[in-house]
Amino acid sequence: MTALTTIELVGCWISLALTICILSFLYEDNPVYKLAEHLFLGVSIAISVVEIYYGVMKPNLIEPLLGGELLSLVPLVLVVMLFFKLHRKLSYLARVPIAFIVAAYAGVKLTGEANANLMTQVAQSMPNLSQLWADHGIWDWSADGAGVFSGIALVLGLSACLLHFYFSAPHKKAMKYVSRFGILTLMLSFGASFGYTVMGRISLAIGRAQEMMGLDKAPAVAEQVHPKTATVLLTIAVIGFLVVWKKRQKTA
Amino acid sequence: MGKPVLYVPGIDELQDIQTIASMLILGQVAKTVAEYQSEIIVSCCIPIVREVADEVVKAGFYQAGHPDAYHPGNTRFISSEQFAFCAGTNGIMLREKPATNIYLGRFFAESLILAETGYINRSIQIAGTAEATQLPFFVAACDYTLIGEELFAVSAYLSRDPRLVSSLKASDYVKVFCVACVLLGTALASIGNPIMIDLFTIGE
Amino acid sequence: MKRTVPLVVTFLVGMFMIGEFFIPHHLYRVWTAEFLVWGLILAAAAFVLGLINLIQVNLPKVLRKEPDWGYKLIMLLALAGTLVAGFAGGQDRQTPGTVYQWIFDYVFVPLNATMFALLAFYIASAAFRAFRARNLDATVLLAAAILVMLARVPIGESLPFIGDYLPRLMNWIMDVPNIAARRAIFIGAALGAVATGLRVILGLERSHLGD
Amino acid sequence: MLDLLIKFQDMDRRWVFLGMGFAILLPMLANITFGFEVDERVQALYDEVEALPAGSTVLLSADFDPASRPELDPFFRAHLHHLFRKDVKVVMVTLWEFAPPLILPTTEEIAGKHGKEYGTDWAFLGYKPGKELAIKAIGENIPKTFPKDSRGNVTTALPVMQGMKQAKDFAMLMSVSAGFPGTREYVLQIQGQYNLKMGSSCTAVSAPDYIPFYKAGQLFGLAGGMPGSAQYEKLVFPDGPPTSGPAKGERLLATQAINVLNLGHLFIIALIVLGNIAFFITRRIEDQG
Repeated sequence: MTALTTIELVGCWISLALTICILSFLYEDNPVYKLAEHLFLGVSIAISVVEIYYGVMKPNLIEPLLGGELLSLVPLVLVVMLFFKLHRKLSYLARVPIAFIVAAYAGVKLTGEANANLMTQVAQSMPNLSQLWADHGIWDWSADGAGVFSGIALVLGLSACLLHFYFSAPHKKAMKYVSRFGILTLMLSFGASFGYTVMGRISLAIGRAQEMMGLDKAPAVAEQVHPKTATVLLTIAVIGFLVVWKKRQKTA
Repeated sequence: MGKPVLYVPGIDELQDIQTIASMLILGQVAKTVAEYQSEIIVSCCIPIVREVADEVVKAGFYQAGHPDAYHPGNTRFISSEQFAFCAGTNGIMLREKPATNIYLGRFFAESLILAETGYINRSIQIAGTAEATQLPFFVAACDYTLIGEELFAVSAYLSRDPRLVSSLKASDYVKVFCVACVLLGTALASIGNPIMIDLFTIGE
Repeated sequence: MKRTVPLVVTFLVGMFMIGEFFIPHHLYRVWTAEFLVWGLILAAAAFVLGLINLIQVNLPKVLRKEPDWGYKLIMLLALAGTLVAGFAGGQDRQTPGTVYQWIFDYVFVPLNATMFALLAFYIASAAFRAFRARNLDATVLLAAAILVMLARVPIGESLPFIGDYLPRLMNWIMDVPNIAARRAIFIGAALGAVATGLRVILGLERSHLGD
Repeated sequence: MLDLLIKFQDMDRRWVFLGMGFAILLPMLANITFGFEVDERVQALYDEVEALPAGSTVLLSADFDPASRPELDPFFRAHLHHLFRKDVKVVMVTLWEFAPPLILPTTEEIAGKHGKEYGTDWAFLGYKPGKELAIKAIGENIPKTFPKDSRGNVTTALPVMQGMKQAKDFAMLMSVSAGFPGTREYVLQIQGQYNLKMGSSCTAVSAPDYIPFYKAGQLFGLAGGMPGSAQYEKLVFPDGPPTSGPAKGERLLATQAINVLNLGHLFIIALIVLGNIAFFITRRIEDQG
């Protein structure tokens, strides 16, 4: 590993400082967090614009136009019409490109959703119960509880959830019980989803903690940055600032 | 009274069906807000969604008879980066203190940060999305949550447009048809006849 | 005119895109692909409008020195600075050592990741507050969450008696009731999407056109 | 007593935050380690990659951002080592605007360590916005969607792109996906239509969403979240952090992180359980009085 430049070293420290600024939001909204927040907004928008320019505008519009591709005049006209949104009187012209883009997606989604979400999901929800019986019996622990019971539970759970969202008639009599079963299935799924998600969220914090302790870098690099020292010093600085700020707020 | 309503139409493009449903509901919400002579802040993640939301809110205020109360600076483009958008929207919640937060549309991981910030702000929170991964968080942190297709149903219901309501009814019938197919298909598959499965399989 | 043209465009483009599914001809694909690229260009161009809105909203606040104007100024400066660095860097902006890449690595990455990491804390407080066994629904929610949380980590697997069964039970919940619920949401959402898509293409749904 | 219990139930959430902070930091400072098993979905993913013949070409869509880096970057690194080790060629694209600065340096580094040439052994076609539209376009015509690669070369002139016009021309499609657009959209838009062989590594949050696709055979394998990445690391590097060869210096961060997950989970479970005990006792006392 080569030595880091001063700029890179400063960068590593700034990166840690910004991390701590955002974490200070856990205490409450404060000037340090606001600073980081606004910096984030400005930088993120600029990066979006730059990447969109090089990712789309340049290769798909500007270069073909400069290369004399006449077909590219059509999207150019659409773009110009979109910009009429800014004109007080002619803003209705922007409706044409908006109509175009919405229709293009709507058409794509229509077939995509119908195929993958509707048809495939329905097709996958018709288990062969006699096959399940032959392979697993009622309930097979060694195959995560596969078997006839699970097959039936899947079909009934799915049906009940779908019928819970039946809007045309009030849920009375038998429908009440079906709907109730549907809600319980939904709750089971939501709870499981929540529990499953906890892991991902903690993982994110681990990533930050790894950086604060220098574990994300090669050892030779980490030695130059002194991440632990930086973290401790910067944390003390931010906490010190918060204490002063709080005191001032109280006196004011 | 006097405190604004914050409306977040999700973070997906205009072309997403959930965003379109959200825009339709936004029209109704804006109209109601205008009738009470209150303010509505719309926080957008996608530039083109902001442009449309702006039109929708303007139309809502116009219909309520208060076109003068409409304020274009209240429909804002925040950032197209998910968490920058989230930070910016948090900022609105903390500093402009809306009384009600409405999250309708397609949400991802930012859902819980938004809903929790709204919760400590003691705002009334209404959420709705068809994004299954985020529903648990809205259910945990909001006062009311619309689940999945309820989001589409609300927009059709609020519009009171018979053509939209009828499409709702049509999807209900398809739903029952799907349930019938699943039950029948399972029975047939179990006696070794995969005809229903084949019927629903495309492109192989 | 103001209303008819957008509606006609919607109908023709939408129908054409749907048609691709039924007419798998090579030439047809060429045209739908072209349309999709145009859609990309339009979505990209809208960013200019977003930028203008942003400046319209924030610049006056800075000039009038409204509360928090200093922060807005920082935002606008960060925006301008990063834009300059990006466009000055051109095609090579992402090579190590450029200003743009520096901003990305040392400003954007930590801010983004830490904002996301706040969720680790929020999920704990949300779980603590919301998961109380107030009624049957809440109890089911809570039980499923605890079971999955335990089963997800190696420590759960090493518990006596139930350790072996925990991951299997979790897999069962994820594979059976969870899939049942999710499929129902998928199917419902697909129906909603198809219905709304058709309403848009047929011109019944015009909210996006500011009607 | 009652007061205390009620207070506990409504305690300031900042105490919860503090506790969570400790739960994350403690195991990192104390260096506690636990073992773990490889699940069937990750094994299936590994086996499928392992079965690729040398010289075949894989389409890799790396769709993640800094925020999801801790979960997905370890998989991404291990996967690149795995592919290059097997002499498989890689064509990489991304649908996330913030991905290129993350994935490009990593790929350059790992390809370099394996002695792979840009253009012949791997290529990065760049970022394409448009979400589903971009995916659809990748399914239909890649050179048209990416006329030039990230270095400004004409895509059709790259040796690695010879004979590769559509997604279906590749030996497999691997989606490293932090959410939308990602695995789900690939499956919806093009996997079914072209019957692509597709695998996925995703965040823990998306995993339950994608399991139906795995069950339905639309995905051949799935590595979910930090544990998925750790398990894949374990399969690719069975002897722990490599000390020699091209992968020398890999720190296997996901494997490290799995220890922290244990304590974090236990902390939240303990909170919920204590909260409920307090809730029940309060309710009982209130019912009696």
